[in-house]
Amino acid sequence: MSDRSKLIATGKPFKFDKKYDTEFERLVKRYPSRESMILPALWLVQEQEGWVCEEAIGYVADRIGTFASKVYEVATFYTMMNLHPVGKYHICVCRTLSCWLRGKQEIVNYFRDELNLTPGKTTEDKKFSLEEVECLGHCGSAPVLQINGEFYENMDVDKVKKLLATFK
Amino acid sequence: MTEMIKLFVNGEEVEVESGKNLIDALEKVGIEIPHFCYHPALGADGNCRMCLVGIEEGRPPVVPACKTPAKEGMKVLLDADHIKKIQHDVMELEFINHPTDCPICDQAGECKLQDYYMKYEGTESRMRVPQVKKRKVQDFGGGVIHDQERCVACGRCVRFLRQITKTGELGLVNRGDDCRVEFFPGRPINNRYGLNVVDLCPVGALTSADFRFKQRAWFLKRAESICHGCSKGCNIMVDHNKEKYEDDIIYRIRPRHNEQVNGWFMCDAGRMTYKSENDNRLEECTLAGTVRPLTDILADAQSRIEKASKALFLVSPSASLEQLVAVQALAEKTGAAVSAFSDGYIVKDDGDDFLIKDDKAANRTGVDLLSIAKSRTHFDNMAKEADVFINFDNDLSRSLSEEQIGKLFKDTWVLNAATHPGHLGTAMAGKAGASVALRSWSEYHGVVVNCDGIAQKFVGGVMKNIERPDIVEIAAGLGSPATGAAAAWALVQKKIPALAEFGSFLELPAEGVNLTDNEAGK
Amino acid sequence: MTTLDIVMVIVRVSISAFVPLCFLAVCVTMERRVAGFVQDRSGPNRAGIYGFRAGGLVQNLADGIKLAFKEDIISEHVEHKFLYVLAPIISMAAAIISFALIPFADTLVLDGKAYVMQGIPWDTGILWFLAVTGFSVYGIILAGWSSTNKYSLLGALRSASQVISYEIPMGLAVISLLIVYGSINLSDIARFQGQNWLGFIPMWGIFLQPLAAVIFIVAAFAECNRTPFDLAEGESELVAGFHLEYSAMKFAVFFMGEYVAMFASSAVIVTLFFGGYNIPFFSTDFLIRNIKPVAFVMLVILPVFMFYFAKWIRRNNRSQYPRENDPREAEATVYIRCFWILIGVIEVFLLAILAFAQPDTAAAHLLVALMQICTFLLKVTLMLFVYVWVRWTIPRFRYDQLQILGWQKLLPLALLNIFVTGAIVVALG
Amino acid sequence: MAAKVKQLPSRGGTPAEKVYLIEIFKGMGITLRHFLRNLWDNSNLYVRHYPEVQPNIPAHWRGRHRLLTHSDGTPKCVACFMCQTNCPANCIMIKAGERTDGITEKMPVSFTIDLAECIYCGYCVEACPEDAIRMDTGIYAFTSSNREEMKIEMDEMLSLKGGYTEEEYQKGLEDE
Repeated sequence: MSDRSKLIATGKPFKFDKKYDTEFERLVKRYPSRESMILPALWLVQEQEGWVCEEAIGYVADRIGTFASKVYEVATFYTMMNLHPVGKYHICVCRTLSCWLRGKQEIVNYFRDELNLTPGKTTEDKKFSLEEVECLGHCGSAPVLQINGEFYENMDVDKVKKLLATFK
Repeated sequence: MTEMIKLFVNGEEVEVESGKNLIDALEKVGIEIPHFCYHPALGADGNCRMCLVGIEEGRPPVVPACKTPAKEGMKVLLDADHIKKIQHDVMELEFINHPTDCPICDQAGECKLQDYYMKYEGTESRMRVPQVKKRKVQDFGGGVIHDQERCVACGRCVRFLRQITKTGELGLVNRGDDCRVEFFPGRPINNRYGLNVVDLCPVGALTSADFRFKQRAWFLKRAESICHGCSKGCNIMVDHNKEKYEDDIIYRIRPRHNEQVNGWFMCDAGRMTYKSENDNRLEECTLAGTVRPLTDILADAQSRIEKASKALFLVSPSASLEQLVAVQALAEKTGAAVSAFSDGYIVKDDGDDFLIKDDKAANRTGVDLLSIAKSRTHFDNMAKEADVFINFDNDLSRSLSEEQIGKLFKDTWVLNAATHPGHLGTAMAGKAGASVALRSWSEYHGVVVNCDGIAQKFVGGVMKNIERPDIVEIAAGLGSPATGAAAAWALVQKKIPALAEFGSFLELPAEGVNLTDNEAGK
Repeated sequence: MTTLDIVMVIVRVSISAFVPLCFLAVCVTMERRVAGFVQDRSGPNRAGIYGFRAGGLVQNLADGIKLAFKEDIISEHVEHKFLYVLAPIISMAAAIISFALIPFADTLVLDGKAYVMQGIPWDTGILWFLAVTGFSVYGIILAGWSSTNKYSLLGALRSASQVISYEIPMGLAVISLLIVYGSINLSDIARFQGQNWLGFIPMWGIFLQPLAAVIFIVAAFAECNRTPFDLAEGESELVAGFHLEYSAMKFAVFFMGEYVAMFASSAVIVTLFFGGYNIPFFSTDFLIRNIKPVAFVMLVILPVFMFYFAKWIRRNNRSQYPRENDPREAEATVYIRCFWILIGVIEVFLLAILAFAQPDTAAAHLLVALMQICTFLLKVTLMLFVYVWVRWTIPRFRYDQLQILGWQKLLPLALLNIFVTGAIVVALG
Repeated sequence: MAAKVKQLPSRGGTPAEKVYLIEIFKGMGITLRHFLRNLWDNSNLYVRHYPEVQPNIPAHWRGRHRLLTHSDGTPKCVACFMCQTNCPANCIMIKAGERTDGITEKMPVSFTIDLAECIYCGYCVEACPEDAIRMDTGIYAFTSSNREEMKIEMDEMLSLKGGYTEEEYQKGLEDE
């Protein structure tokens, strides 16, 4: 596991777009306490920006009215929160037992050889970024890839090759 | 009286107070259950798992003592093999990433990890993989230095800042073995109670930048005292030490637990009051600009008081009851006026609803109890009449400007007995009079009454190389009937009957005597 | 009073006053060298003047100079400064004058006039010694008390009670002696011991009164505060005891007083028990009558003795480690030459006596007196050696042991000795 | 392993011994024998003729202290005060401060040993967790004309070199 405590600041103030603002206001009413909004709000940030920057966390904390450190805790705890910019296609490779046994490493190696992409990195054209994640919960159909929220099951190098072709 | 219940610890019957959790209840009767994250002021968190105890014939069989209330007939196991193994394993886990830098760690000597290692583990590490490296010296703001590697992630600091000060600067970020305490970038600790996290930290992860590397904990001598920084009267422990060939100096001030006054905490400003005890102290006794022995000065002052048409004594609202009474008795004998004028000690809107008070005088309630006048008009009138003025450590420069002081005592002979220079401002510096260097509160014993009317004793353990007199001694030297600490205490008892039952001030209970119901309230 | 009378007074007084002081150097050197040799060390052997070390004597000189020039401190807490300064003077003075009544040669007859060879020709004899040494403890008590120091006071208290305890057996031992000698005059006592018993055993006190001798010697050790009875100093318990607060010359005076007292009590022991100035088997009369043979024998013996003495110096005065042109050998050569010159002078003297002197003349009397003085000093030196020897052999007593020895052992023994002696004297008529 | 205790028969009980004198004379006989032997010929004294004959100092001899340095010349000492804590003579005085060279966080600002008070017990060497102080300089004689000069400072102790090679020192530790 890696240290996620180093946040990246964009230098620009963060603000929800109008769409996400209304979404936030809608969601906030669903919860008995405003603090419950931390996770949904972070999701909204990630939807808007693709990743969560330092300013965003501060913004979310102020918006909810809680301690920034609390939002910070949540953002660093959940690895689904991208704390650094990702490419257009954010590829998550499950690295937990079943997927590993069923050949996750070949897929990772393929990315390395083909796109010069190693886990935690983004390609230079900002198109792909790769990440190894913990169990995605589809062990029955390992190995699993998750790309921008979509699941791709029973993967192997050939399938990945075809898949990538559709993205280009 | 709280209700008592009986339970069994390791098969032996123990009687404890009900309504408490096992850690607190058993600690009262001297049985220690190891714990990191639990703190009586912060409540149970249950994350460290060190306080797991066995419950015989119970469900579940192993419970965290911090979250388990003591119940009648409970059979607690502390030294069973499986409990020992749990403690051993928890300790081993804590040590996986803990750097062994006790030699440079300020906490060494008062560190729970050290203590528990010696008590519960004591084996060599089995880890052969490199430890997780984290940041070493991190400034948390507010004078707190953080060492992430030493942290055991108990979260006491986080909970203190969220529950007590409600500022929540710190959070436990990341997870697993990367978990660490951090503040959100740009929002470091910024409150007036921040240094309490240093005391709360059971290990050396949070250290005080002020105390850092100054002295090792085991060299420090402790004196149970009362903070003189404001009228709250927080109970403190004065940690001082006299290095070879050097003066006895205070290295730090820590809060001492007293539930009815300050709980477990104190403010940062109070902690820093030790600096003025160490530095910039008045050292010499002078008479008309030349250094003279104290006896000469007192003899001179005494003859002047006798000749004077009117003398005025100004006492400090931070002085102890004994000192106040000694000066008062002296004034009664010589027909002098006593004032405790000290408007400048009150700093408007500085206080809060926790520990910091507006009034920066430690014993104003005591002044009121002894019915010493403290109004501006009384002081002004008396000052105009008086031709001898003796200031007993009242920092008049707080209340009046230099010109005002100079004007008031233009033709008056002034004896300034003070702990620090500048109490009468620089205007008085050139004036022919006398000045006496006094002992400060860390050097004498006494009793002060705080803003809530709680009389508390304090013990001064610091022994400076330069011997200075106490106000009681000076008053006695000027002819006060209170010839010593014991005589002064007897006078205090005469004036404040609520204290009459205590033969000496040392017999006051540690938690103080609440005078509000009878004396202070009238 | 003739000129001779005055000269003789000066001579006697100066001998009894200055000999103890001169013997200080001997005492101290002996103390150090004997201590060294007993412990297989070498003792002081470095301090020297141009390489001449005089067997450690120069070390004493150096120490003396050091003590004389040290800062003389009187602590501020000493309230009675006069008594504080007086204390060492008392102990020194008492030690010196206790020697005053000791005869160091037989009565000298010059021009038909008899001169008693004592510092003060007085009849009080041994009582004087007992009185004056008893007085010396005042010095110690005053020192201990006026120092305002608990260690000093303890030392002084110990010393006081120790002296009280040991004066009694000492006095009782002397009583049994007096029964035998029939006089308290030390000159009479010394002359009495000049006789021979059955012709070949000298009638010395040690043979007449062996028990009294032991008791007296032990008590004398205690009176002098010498090991094993030096509890007044007891450095392991009392730092330095009564003289803890003293420095420089005042300390030196205490120090010298101790050695002078040791010398004086050695002299008394010699006088009481070891025949005083008497040369064994040869009475004064015999020597005066046979002055020529005596001078001749000495004429022969001295060079022989010197020959072996020179060999001894050669053997022992050299460096014990490899060294080129060993300066110590040169030093030894100088010593040997000096000694030979001295012997030569004495030889010339003896030759003159042999050639010109007749028996029973002033020259004969003087020679015999000189021989007796030398004998006396030799005996005293041997007794001093015993003092030193005991010191470096026997550890210090514990205080209760000291008192038990004094009161439970020595006192009954002394009393017993008086009764037995008295009974025998009465029985023999 | 049980300690090896040699039981000695107690002395002084027999009547002959109770009459002190016999035993005293025996003892005096022994001392006299030594005295006469040495008086006769003093070449057998058990004395080293120092300073002409210098002693051979073994590697585990506790001489004057030195502070060890890292290879870059910075002190190994981290100012943990262990030596000061253990010092029975109370002769070590340390003042600690921040360290900026990145090796650790703490280092001594001043490190003073009062050699006039030191009893050379070596506890400081044993207590040191960093092997930063040693007494292996082999310097056993040092004097000064006043007390102040007997206090040695950190710079002086850092500049001292060990009197032995590392192997000799380690072997000396084993011999000890």
